[in-house]
Formats: sequence, C-alpha cells, structure tokens
Amino acid sequence: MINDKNSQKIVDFIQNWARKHSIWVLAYGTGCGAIEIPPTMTSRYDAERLGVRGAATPRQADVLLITGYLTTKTLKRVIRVYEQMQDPKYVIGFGSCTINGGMYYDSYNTIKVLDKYLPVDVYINGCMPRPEAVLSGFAKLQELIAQGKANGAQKYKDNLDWYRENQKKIIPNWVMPEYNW
Amino acid sequence: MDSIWFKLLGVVVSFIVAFTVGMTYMGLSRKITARVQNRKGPPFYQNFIDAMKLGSKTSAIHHGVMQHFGPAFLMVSSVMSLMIIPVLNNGMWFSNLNFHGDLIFLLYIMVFGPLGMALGAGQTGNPNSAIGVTRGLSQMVGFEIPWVMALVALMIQYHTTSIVDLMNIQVESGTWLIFSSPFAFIAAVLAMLGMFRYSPFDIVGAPTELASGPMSENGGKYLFTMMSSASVFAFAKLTLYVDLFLGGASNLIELLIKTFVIYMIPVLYGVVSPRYRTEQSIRYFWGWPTFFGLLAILYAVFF
Amino acid sequence: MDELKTKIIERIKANFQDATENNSFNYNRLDFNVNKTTVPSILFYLKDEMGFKHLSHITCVDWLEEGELELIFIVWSPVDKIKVFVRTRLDRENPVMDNIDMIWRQAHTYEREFREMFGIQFTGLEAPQDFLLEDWDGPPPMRRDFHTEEYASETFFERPGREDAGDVREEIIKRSGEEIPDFAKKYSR
Amino acid sequence: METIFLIFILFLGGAIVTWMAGKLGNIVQDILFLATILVPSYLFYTNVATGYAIDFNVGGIELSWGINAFGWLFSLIVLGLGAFAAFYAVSFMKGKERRGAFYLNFILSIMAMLGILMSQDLISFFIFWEIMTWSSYIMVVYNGNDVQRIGIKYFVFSAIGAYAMLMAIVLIKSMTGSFMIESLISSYTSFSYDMQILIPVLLLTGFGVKAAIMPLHVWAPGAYSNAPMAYTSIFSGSLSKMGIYGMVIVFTTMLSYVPEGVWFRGVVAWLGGFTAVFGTLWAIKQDDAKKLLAYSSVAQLGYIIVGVAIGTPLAMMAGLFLAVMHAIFKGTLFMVVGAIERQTGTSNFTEVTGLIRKMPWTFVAALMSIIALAGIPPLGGFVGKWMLYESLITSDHYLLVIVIFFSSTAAFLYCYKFLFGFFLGQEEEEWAHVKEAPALMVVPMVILAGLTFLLGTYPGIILKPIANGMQTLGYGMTQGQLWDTSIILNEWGNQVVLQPILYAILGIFVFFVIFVTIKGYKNTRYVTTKDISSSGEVPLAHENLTFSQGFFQPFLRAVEPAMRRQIDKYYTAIANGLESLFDFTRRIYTGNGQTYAIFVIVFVVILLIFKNSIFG
Amino acid sequence: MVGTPVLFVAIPLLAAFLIPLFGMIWKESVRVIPGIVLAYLLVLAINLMNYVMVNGPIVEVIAGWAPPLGINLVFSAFSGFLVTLMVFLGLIVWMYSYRFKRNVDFEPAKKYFLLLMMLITGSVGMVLTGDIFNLFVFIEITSISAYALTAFYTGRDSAEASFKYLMLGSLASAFLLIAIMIIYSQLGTLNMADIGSKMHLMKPAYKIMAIIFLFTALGIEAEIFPLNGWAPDAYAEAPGPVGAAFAGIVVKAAIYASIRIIYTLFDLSGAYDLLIVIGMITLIVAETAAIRQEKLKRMLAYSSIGQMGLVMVAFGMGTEEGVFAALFLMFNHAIIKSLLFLSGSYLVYNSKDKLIKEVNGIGKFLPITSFLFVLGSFAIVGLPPFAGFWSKLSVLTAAADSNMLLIIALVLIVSIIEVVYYMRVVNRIYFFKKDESVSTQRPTLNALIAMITLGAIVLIVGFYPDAVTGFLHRASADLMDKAGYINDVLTLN
Repeated sequence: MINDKNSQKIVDFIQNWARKHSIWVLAYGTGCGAIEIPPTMTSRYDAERLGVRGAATPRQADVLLITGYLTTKTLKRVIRVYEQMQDPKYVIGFGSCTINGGMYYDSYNTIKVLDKYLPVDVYINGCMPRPEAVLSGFAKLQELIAQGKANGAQKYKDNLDWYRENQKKIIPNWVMPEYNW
Repeated sequence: MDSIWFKLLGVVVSFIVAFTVGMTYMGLSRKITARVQNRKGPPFYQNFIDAMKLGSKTSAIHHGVMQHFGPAFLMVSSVMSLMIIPVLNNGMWFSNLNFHGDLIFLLYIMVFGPLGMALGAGQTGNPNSAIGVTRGLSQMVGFEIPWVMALVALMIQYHTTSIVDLMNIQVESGTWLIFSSPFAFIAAVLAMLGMFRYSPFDIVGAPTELASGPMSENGGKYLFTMMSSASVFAFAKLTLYVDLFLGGASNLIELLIKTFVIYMIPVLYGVVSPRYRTEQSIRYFWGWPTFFGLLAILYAVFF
Repeated sequence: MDELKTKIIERIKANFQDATENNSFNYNRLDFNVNKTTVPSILFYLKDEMGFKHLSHITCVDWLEEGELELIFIVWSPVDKIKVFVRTRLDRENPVMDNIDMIWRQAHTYEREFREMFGIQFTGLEAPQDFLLEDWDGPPPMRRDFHTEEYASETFFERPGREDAGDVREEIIKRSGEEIPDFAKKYSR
Repeated sequence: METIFLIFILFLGGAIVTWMAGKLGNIVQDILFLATILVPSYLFYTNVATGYAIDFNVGGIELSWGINAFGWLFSLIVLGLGAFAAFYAVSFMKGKERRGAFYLNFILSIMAMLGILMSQDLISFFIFWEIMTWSSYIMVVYNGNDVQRIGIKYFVFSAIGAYAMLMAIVLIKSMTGSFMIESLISSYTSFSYDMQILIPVLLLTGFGVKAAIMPLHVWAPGAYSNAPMAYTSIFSGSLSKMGIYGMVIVFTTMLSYVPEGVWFRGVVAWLGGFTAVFGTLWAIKQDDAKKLLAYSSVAQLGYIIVGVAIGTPLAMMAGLFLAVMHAIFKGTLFMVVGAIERQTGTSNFTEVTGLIRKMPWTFVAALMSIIALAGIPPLGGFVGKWMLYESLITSDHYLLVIVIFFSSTAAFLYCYKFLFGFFLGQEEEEWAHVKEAPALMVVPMVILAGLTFLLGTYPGIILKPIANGMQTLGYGMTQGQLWDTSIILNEWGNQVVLQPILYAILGIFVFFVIFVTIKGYKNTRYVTTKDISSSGEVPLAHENLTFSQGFFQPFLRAVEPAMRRQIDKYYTAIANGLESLFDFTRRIYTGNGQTYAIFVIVFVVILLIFKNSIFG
Repeated sequence: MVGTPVLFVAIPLLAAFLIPLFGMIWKESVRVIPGIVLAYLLVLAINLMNYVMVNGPIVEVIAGWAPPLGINLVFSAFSGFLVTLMVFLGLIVWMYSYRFKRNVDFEPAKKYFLLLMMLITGSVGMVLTGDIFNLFVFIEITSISAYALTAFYTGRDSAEASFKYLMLGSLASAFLLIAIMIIYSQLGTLNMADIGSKMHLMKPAYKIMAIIFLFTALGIEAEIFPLNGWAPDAYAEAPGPVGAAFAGIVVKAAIYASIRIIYTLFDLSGAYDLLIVIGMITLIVAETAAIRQEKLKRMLAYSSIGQMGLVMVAFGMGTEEGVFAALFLMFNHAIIKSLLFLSGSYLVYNSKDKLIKEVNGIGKFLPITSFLFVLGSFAIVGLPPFAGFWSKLSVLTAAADSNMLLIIALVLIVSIIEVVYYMRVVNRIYFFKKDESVSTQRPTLNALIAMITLGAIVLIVGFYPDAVTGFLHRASADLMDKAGYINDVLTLN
C-alpha cells in the first residue's frame, strides 16, 4: 500500500521506535547467567522502565536471551526456540561462555562460539555480567533497533545454509521442521 | 439522528474511546503495580507501544482456521458488549445497540468471546493452551454465580432487565444503586475480581506455569487483536459497573473518573495478592461473594 | 562396631566365596572385591538379608593401565550405620555388566549414565539410548583415553585468539592501556 | 379408508416389510426404510389437519385418534428429526449387522411417537407408549454391550414409569368410566382429594422417567450412549420429548384446576433444576462423548422441565422452544458422535484428537450445535434460554434462576470439552487416515445445524406453532405478544431484538477475521500442530501432547462434595438387596418332597385355626 | 347340534385305549390317531360353542338318570370355552410333539400319546362334569397320567419330580375325598347344582371344613402357594410339550374346579378375600422366586405359578369384571405360556441342565423359535400391543373398580420383577455371544407350525382383542349366574 520511499522511512521509524521501546524477552536460562535476570527485572534495576518485559513463549517474544554455555543438547532447543519466534527478532548472547566458551573452552559437549549457530545481535561480556551490564546490553540493542541495524534475523534468513551446515555438524540427528520464511 | 451512518459513527467513536481508555488504564495498572513494588515502572503509554510493536510484527504463524477465528470471536464479544452497554446517560450519544438487548443477553455476549478464544487456543495443539482454557472456564463458572446473583437482585428489585431502565431509575430517584442495593454491589465487585483475571485469579494465563496459557501460540497480530479486545472489554465492563451501580455518567469525564475508581479495586487487590489455584478461586467465589449475592436477593425480595 | 563388622564379613564370606575384603578403611566402612557375576546376588543379599536398604552411589574408575574398568557400588545400612563398598572389575575392551535396576530402581539412572560416559553395556537395561549426550557418536567421554580438549577443538568452532587457556588480561591491558587493580591481581594466574 | 389408519398401517407394514427385506439386498431395504418414514410423514402433513379426530372401538374400549395443534408441534420434532435421522441412519448402518431389526425398531419408534401424539384416549396413549419403550429398549441393547445392566436398568425404569401411568389410567377409568383424556380433564376437579394428588403423581412419574427427571434419570446415560448413534439422535431428540409432552398436558390441564397444582409445579421445577445441575456436573466428568452427551441431554431436559413446570406463558414457550431446539442440536450432536465413531472406531476424547482438518463439515455441524447448546447468541439455544431466565425472574423463582444459570454456565465446560476433545488439539499420526463422513451423513447434520442458526435469528418460525399449540392447552392470546418474528420480549416489556444483533455480530466478526487473516497474509504461515512452543522440544510424530486426561480436574475438585454421592449407587444397592431377598424366597422351594407335604399340612392347619376369622 | 358333550370324555378315552391296539397294526397310527381325534373334538367344540352361545347351556345326562341323582355333564359358555381352549391346546401340543425327542421311536411315542389322551380326557372331564364325585375321578385320571408324563424322560430327576407330584397329588386326593364325604354326609347329594341349591342347609362348621379341604385339594392341583411344591420340578423335568399341557390344560381345569366350587357350591363371603390374599402371596412368591432361577423351564414354571396367583386374585374380586379378567388371563396364559414352553424347549433342546445361560446368542441360529419366544415374553409381561396387555389391563381395571389400590400397586410392582427376568433371557438370546459348546436343534416343521399358530393368536388377540372378548363376556356372565346354573341342571326333565 505504501510504496513511497519517504513514507516507508517514516513508517520504519515509527515501527522501530515501537520495537525499541517494547522488548519482550524470552530468557533461555542456561548456565549460571539465569540468576542475573531476576535482579535485572525486579525493583533494584527495573528493566521494565525501558519497556523490557518477560515473554512466556517464543511466539510472543522479540529477544532471545541466552544466558550462558550451551551444550549440544540445549543448542538444539535454542535453535528451535529461535526459529519459532516471529520476525523481527533479536538474539543477545550473555556472558563469556556464549562468546568464546569461557571456562568451558575444553568441554567435550559445549559449543564455544554462539554466532556460528545463531545470528547474535548483541553480546554482553563478563562472567557473569552484572545487571548493569545487562541493562547496557539492552540499551545497545535499542540503539541498534532504532538505527535499523539489528537485522540478525535477516542475516539468518540470508545465510541459512551456512548456519544449517554449522548446526548440523554438531547435531547429526536433525529432526526439526523446515524453516522457510 | 437515527440514520445508520450516525449509528456507525457512534460505534466507531465509542470503539476508539474504549480502546484508548482501556489501553491507558492497563498501562496505569502496570505503573501502579510497579510503584507498589517500589519500581519506577514503564510509562503509562507503554501498552500503546506494545500494541504498536505487536501490530508491526512482520510474520505470524497459525495452526488452522480456528486460530484465525479465535481473536475475532474475542473482538466480537468485546465490541458487542460495548454496543449493548450504554456508555453515557442520555441515549443520544453512543447509544449504539443498547435498546436491542438486556442484561441477560449481555451476560451471554460476554462469555461468547472467551469461548471463541478457547476454540482458537484449542486448535493450536499446545497443551498449555488447553490447560489454560480449562482453568479459565472453571474459574468463569466460579465468578458467574455471584455476578448473576447480583444482577438478578437488581432485576427483581427494580422489575426490569434493561440496563437503560436501571440507569433511568437511578437518574430519576437520585440515588445510586450502590446505596439502594449495597449487597448486590459487593457481590458484583467480588465477582469482578475474577472477571478481570488479575492476581490472585490470574492462573489462567500464568506466564511461568502455563507459558501464558491460551495465548501461548499467538504472537504478532493475533496478540494485538487480543490485547485491544481486552482493553475494549475492560472498558465495557467498567462502564457496565458504573451504569449499574454508580448511576451512569452524563459526560465522558465523569465516566472516566467513575470507571477509574472501579478499576482500582481489582488492580489494588491484585498487586498485594498471591495466586490462587483454580479450585481455590472457585471456592472463594462460592464463599463470601455468593453469600453476599444471596443477601442481595433476600434484600431485594423483602425490602 | 568391630564385632558388627566382623560378623558382616563372616556372613558375606560364608555366602560368597569369591568375596575378598580389604579392611583398611575408617570405622564404619567395609570393602569387598567380588567377581562381576556375583555382584547382583551379593547386592541382593545385602539388601534383603542384612538390611542395607539404601544404595548410596554407584561409581566407576577407569584403570587404563590395567585395561579394566572398576565399578563400585556403595550401599548403606540405616540400622547398623555401616556402608559397604562392593567393587568389581570389568574388561575395558568389552565391558558388560548385569543390570541391577530391579534391586534398586535408582540404579537405572546410574546405569544409563555409565552406558554413555564409560561405554559399559548393562544386559537387559530397558531405556532409550540417549540420556545426557544426545546424538553422541564419539568414544565414551569419561574414559581416560578420551582427549577432551582435542575433541572440543576438533568439533566446535573457536574464537580466534582463544586457542589456549592463557590469561588474556595482559593482552587486554596492552590493547587498551588499562591497569589491573591491585585487588584483582591475586586472581590472575 | 381413513388416512390416520392408512398412516399407521403404512408404518407397521413398512416396518415389517423392511425388516424382512434384508434378503432382497441392502439398497432395496434402505429405500423401503426411507419410504416407510417419508410417505406416512407426507400423508400426515398433507391429509391430517389439526383438530381432526376419529373414534373407534377395540375390545369394548372406546378409542379416539386425532391431532391438535399441540401434538402437531411435537410431530414436527418427531417426524422432522426422524426424517433427517433416517437419512443419516441409512449411511450409518451400512455394513453393520442386523440392519433389519434396526430399521424395524426405528420405524416402530417413530410410529409409536406419532401415535402418542395422536392418541386422544389413555389406552392408545399407553399402548403407543409401551411400543415406544420396547422398541427403544431393543435399540439400547442393540450393540450388545453390557446389556444386562444398562438394558435392564432402562427397561425397569421404563416399566416403573409405564406401570405408574397404567395405575393412574385404571384409576381414572374406574372414576370416570371412560379412557378419554377429555373426560379425565373435565371431571378431574370432581375427584376426591387423594385422587387429585395421586393421579398427577403417578402420571408425572410415568412421564418423568422418559424425560429423565432427577431421581428417575439413572437409566439415561447408559441407554443413550449404548444405542446406535443414528437412533440415539431421535432417542434423545424426540423420544425424551414425549415425557415433556405428557408433562405439559398434566400441568396445563389437571394441575391448573386445583390449588395443589402450585406445589406440584414448584417441586417438579426444582427437580428439573437439580437435574440440570447434576446432569451438567456429571457430563463434565465424562471422557466418552456418548456419555457426555447423554448426561448433557439429561441436563437439557432439566431446563425444559423447569420451563414447562413453571408454566407462565413465557416459561411454557421457553420450555417448548428449548424442546424443539434440543431435538435439533442434540440430534445433530449424536449424529456427529456417530460419524466420528464410524470413521475412527472410538468415541473417547482421550483417544481421538485433531479431526478438524479431516472432518471439516462434521466440525461445522458440531460447532454450530454446540453453540446452540451453550445458548450463545445468535444461534437458537439462546432464544430459549433467554426466555427461560426472563420467565423465571418475572415469575419470582429467584433461586431457581441461579441454579439454572449455574448449570448453564457449567455447560460451557463440557461444550468445550466436546469440541476440543474431538476436533482440536494435536493432529495425530494415528488418525491421519481419517476421512470425512459420507455425504448422506454429513448433509443431515449440516442442515440441522443450519436450522439452529435460522431459528436463532427468526425464532418466530417455530414460536408461531408453539403459540398455536399453547392456545390448544388453554393459554390465552397474550403469549402472542411475547415474540415477534425476530424479537423476543419478557413480561416486563424488556426485549432482545435479534436481527440487528445478528448483523452486528456478523459484521464485526467478518471485519476482524479479515483483519486477522489478510494483514501480512504472505507472512502468515500454516504450521502443523506438532510445531508448538513446548520449551524448545520438538514433539516426535508419535508423541501425543494433547491434554485430554483429567480435563477440568480443578473444577471437579471444587465440586467434588456434590458429586460424592450418586443416586445410581443407591439404586444398585436396592436392586442387590432385593435380589438377595428374592434368593431367600426362592429357598422356600427346597426341592424336598417332605417339606412340601408339610407346607400342605400347615396350610390346612392355618386355615382351620383361622377359619372363623377368614370365613366368619 | 352335531354332537353331545359326552363325546369329549368318551372319544379321547377310547382313543387312549385304542392307540396301542392300532399301533400293532400300523406303527404311525399312534401319532396320527390323537391328531384326528383332537381335530374332531376341536370342530365339535366350536360347533357346540356356537350352539351354546345362541341357545344356552347344554346339560347332558348320562344313562338317563336325571339330576340330582344321575351323572351329568354341563357344557355352558364357561366350561365350553375352557373345553375349546383345552382341546385346541391339546391339538397344538400333539402337533408339536409329533416327533419331539423320544417320540421319534415307537414305544415311547405310544406311551406318550396314550398318556396325553388320558390327560386331556381327565381335564376336559373336570371342566364338563356336574358331579362332585366325578370330579374326583377325573382329577385322578388327570393326575395319574400327569405323574407318568412327568417321569416320561426316565431319569433320576424326572422320577424324583414325579414322585413329589405323586405325593402331593395323593394328599390332594385324600383331602378331596374327605370333603366329598362331608358334603355327602350332610346333604346326601353329589350333584353340584343340587349341592349349590342346598348349601344353606349345611351346618357352618361342616361347611367350612368342607371348603377348606376342597380348596386345599384343588389348590394343590391349581398350583397355589404353599401347595405348589410339586410344580417347579414337574414343569422342569417333564418334556417341553407336557409343560405346555400342564400350564394350558391341567392347571386350567383345576382352577375351573376350584372356582366352580367357590362360586357355585358355597356362598361364603370370606372365600373371596381368601382367594385374593392367597393369590397375591402366590404371585409375589412365585415371581420373586422366578427371578433367581438358573434353569429356563423352572423360570417358566414359577412364572406360570405367578400367573395362576394373578388369576386367583382376579377371581377373588367376585365381580363380573374380575371374572372376565380372570378368564382373559387364563386364556392368554394358556396360549402364551404354551408358546413359551414350546419354543423354550427348542432353545435348550440339546442341553442337559437347561440353563438359562445356554441360550446365549441363540437368536442367530434359531431365528423363528427365538422370535416366538421373545414374542411370548413380551406378551406375558403385558407389553402392548400383544395379547397379555389386554388381560393385564382388564385385571387392573377390575381391581380399580373394586377400589383395590394396594392390589393394583402390588400387581404392577410384581410385573416389574417379571419384566426383569424375562428381559434377561431376551437379552441373552439376541445380544450375547454364543457359547460354542452349545449345539442347537432346528425345530421340526410340525413344531414350527404349532408355535407359529400360537404366535399368530398372540398377535391377533393383541391387535384385535374383540376376537375373544365376546366369548369371555358370555362365559363370565355364565359363571356369575349361579341360580341360572342350578336352574339349568335341576329343571332338566
């Protein structure tokens, strides 16, 4: 309906503004990072004032927050959850485990680099990151959204084959539904 | 005045008013909850942002045709309730359809939506949805009893089943029904706690337990429709309470004040309450609220 | 306590000829080595006849040099306050053991774990193949000849610059010119 | 020949010919069966006008057959639903055993019900009543499941009812000297007080059994669920209405003449209310769709009984309207269950799930009937329920309205269970092969479901015959003011106007469906029901995640105290006690000749001892 | 008028003696002769019945001695009706038992038909006789042939049943003889009509003694509780058709006799109440005992006893309607219970114990027999539109007219029990799985014809009760008309 480039820009701006201020988080609470979420959400740090709010299911969520190491077994579930989320969607990697394996760098069963498997928009480093760090991570994400740069989902869609190859390398028994949007 | 276009305009305007007011109230409730919990809380317009975001989601999934219909059913129920309930005292503005139905019709229209939604939730195949629906329906059986008792008490006290008539009676006599039939008001308000599904009666869509129950497979536009329907419905219900017990309102400002006062009851009760299990909440509704309902009926019969 | 222990040793020895005990442990602990075929019967006997109702633990030791795996069953008698270790040795190349989850239901979980982590096959164990390691196709990871780090670096991607487990702080300091605070120094390796 | 006789001879002859025609081939039998239902129905509606009666004499007893406007109303239920059910039955019975017996009893039931409506005297009424009873009994035991318990229970209760009625009939005969219903009505006020009480009690017992009123309902769940579904649709839809028919006559004629009638009305109305509540609660508990619908039938009959027992014009209209609606939607629902059972082989919610995409038309029929059953506007059930509530409130039955409302709200629970259990939920591999039912089964269901819609919008279509019937029963013209073609009105003048509401609902619904469907249409994808957000797990094809065990467990826990005691158990205890007692009497016959000789001697001695008091 | 009532006694008696003789010449004649005789008698009965309906009762005097001195036979509307019924049932039983089980062989068949003819002679005689001593004689004839028929299947159980019957039968004979002695010593006459007209001369004490003994004696034959210990065994152990004959012929004759005695001979007011009480007890005890039976024929036997109790109740009302109802019941019971015995015998034909559970699922293998049994069950429990309904209705109507509410209620409650045990059997026949070990026997053609005839009557009377009600009304009027009876008999010559 709206084909004009400028009006598209305005629409994009408004939509991005809304997306920026309404971030529904699906916290995938693996590892020790999950314990940092409650203080972030509750009265001490109150992430809700930024519009950050927990979402119950992937269908409703905007952000997938991965709070720690991912074993090959959980990675499968995380990919599943990510694919169930609705566009636009973002991933936040949380803690050094998601960045480079952290203290599990030599584990036989834990992935070390998350962005080879899922398109991470924002990494929050630290082991563990404090709630302040988490909030700053959210702020960074908001910034990216406002600029329209948080396009991890688009990246995933474009490079699906590459991601799939990496994912299937450690999940040989691949039984998931097709990801086709 | 009677032209169909005027009516349609009235419908659209009242819908917009209801949507806005409902959304704002829900945002305020979030704010109030946050303040009670010693948080800063989101801005009061946060719900509009959320709705806008949900509306601007670019993809959606569905599990079948009933999932399309579910939110639509919900919306039909909300808008129909709004159309049956007189918004203002004089019949001129926003009169919509309120001369075509009565309280009992309203009762049934109000359960229409949740049932349609339940069907939509059922088709998703998510067990959490079905569990949430069963809890919701069970709880509905619970709070409908005091609610109907209160309404029946009003009906027999004033020998009418029409909302418009009840409002006129209040205007003519100058007393609000909250004073002339207090027990009915108590029963109705206690039932309202369940109707709004705030804490402690929020087990239906408990996010951590049931993954938000019936909504668990709905995102984006479906959730948007549900959210706006919920706000319209909330406004409709509050207006109904004002109409029935607080003498209605002659202008929008008065309406806003009165509805806000009523709205604070479930919100404030909710923020300090833990969560009931389903059978506990049913037993709660069949305890004191029903007792007050009985009192209301006795009062109506003997006085 | 000592009479009690002696009595238990006598009874065990009387009933199970192949049980050899090495009684060099602290006061409430008994320790038997038995053949792997005897294990179910001795456990059964301990549970039903002698009141060792509680299976505390099952554990496994990889004796790589001797080419054997040692399974250790630890049972506890809540009445006598004595725990008994029952040790048995399995062939490392072909570790097969009798399933004992009909004696203690909780042994089921241990056995599934040993199956994955040590590659011990329990005859008659009825359980799905996957427990902790889904889709695992490497060697049993808990055996001593499994090289974890090698496996991990082969299987998983690595962030460049994180090939070793060294302290990266120096590098960070060099890069950004920050100082390590004194209180943090003691944590650095 | 009189057309009335012709109708019954056609029914009877057709029934026997159809029964015998099994050897001629299935198609011939089917055609004969349909013809036997349809031709007499056609004759009835074309040649038998209301107000028509003939008298004749059998065995020295005056009999009279005819039809009045009230009977004509019920004939719509009997023959209309009967015709639909007949078409359905033809397809339903394809490839089943004992089709002949099924068709015979089906036709006999229809004939008996029509006969009941046409009987103007008590004897032919009773005869047709009993024909109806035993033909339905044979249908109840037709499947051979648990016949000694369910079948005998049904027959015993039917017999209790029938014999109560027979006792009333012979008492009436001895008092009025005639079996005519008219003479009963005209001379009822001159009966002695005892008889004025006793006769309605006996008659209401008789009718109450068929209408499954509270303490006499225990046969209904088993019987309804055990009969073939093609028959149950008329069993529950029409046959139970015969009890209502009788009750209405008792209430409007006899009991309206005497002051005690008020008490009768109150007691029966409350019994009806309890029936509604407990029927609903037990329906919620069932896991078998047949049982669920059977209990639901009991509950719905409770509403109808409340309506007719209250007996104000609006209440009576509500009761009769609900009776018609119940026939339509419950007939449809039993047909739906039959279709599902035929296609999947089971009717258990815990086994069947996710049929919506496989049996869409069946789902449409089920959905519309369920909405009608739940009483949600704009479908037909709402009109009946609305009138019922309004009549209860305007006639000062305040607590009863709460009771009814409770039952009606709780009914949503089993309504949802029915739809969810069969059609929604996960789609399973096990049922991937299921196909839509044959057209001959689907078409009657969908047409009947459409009727609920029509009657919900234009209730005047059926309210007009109801008003005519009520005039026959002695109601004045006032009830004509309680409805217009699409407006219903209570006695205080408050109203519901159905058409604009319908248009509004449809308009809003279509608008939002379009909104939800069209917006981002390309980005809206269909995903299977296995693709759900279950904590990241991917359910395997054989894993059933549908929630169907212990549905509504929290609600049942909340109402558990009310359901702890079952009337059924008391009846069973009584029956067992009686059997033991009978076993004792059996032992009187010891099988020993000497004992028998002693009996003779004792008998003589007793007679001799008491000779003066006996023969004195 | 084509014959005289005496032929009803003479011809079957003669035939009974001639059967062995003709059997020596042509073996098949033992089967054929009874049929011819009974058919002739049936034609004769119908003719006489027609005559009686128009011209009033026929009183036949034997050997020229006029009553009260001589022996006389009375063929009135009442007795004629029963005679016709008995002869008809005799014909049905003959047709049915033409080749039933042991009757295939010559020797048993000879005995069987001889005894059957004797039985019919005795029963018909009991109904027709106008003389109280002759009544005794005919009872003896009936009883002795009945003992023999009970023991027809030579086995332990049959013999035992027969012995019990014999024992109680002897008691009955003794009592009857005592009663006759008392009456004769008091009134000096044995003619019933004469006794009836002179009854007021008798001293009350003697009168009561006489009626007690008479009632007890006839009650034993008429299966009244507690005098009916023989009945279940005898019914169960006798061949199936004999059971039908007992229920349809013997018992009917006994009932006739007791009713004739109470209605015509004595005029004791308490006797009617006694009939009701005893009938009611019989009804209740028999039906409650029937529900717990495991053998099909025993169940039918108890049901039969119960029906007789109901007949007694109906007679005990003492009104014409009551008598009409009783007669209607007797008629229906004779037809339906015969049908049940006849078809039931084929349902358990090959079985040793005749258990009810052996009929499971037999409906598929014996469709017509099963259908007829079910028809009979439906009819006897009084489901419309079958024959039993009308008689039950008339009983209840009569009771209501006599204001006996309790009786109505009890009868209906007992009917429910009746429904239960009959429906259990019906369920078993059609809706249970057949036990493979039970072998079935297809009925022979003549048996089928016999059963279908009875079934047709059940249906005809059900749909068109006027077929019999005319006769029944006449018969009941005839029974009630005591003075007329005495007049008819005594004013002959």
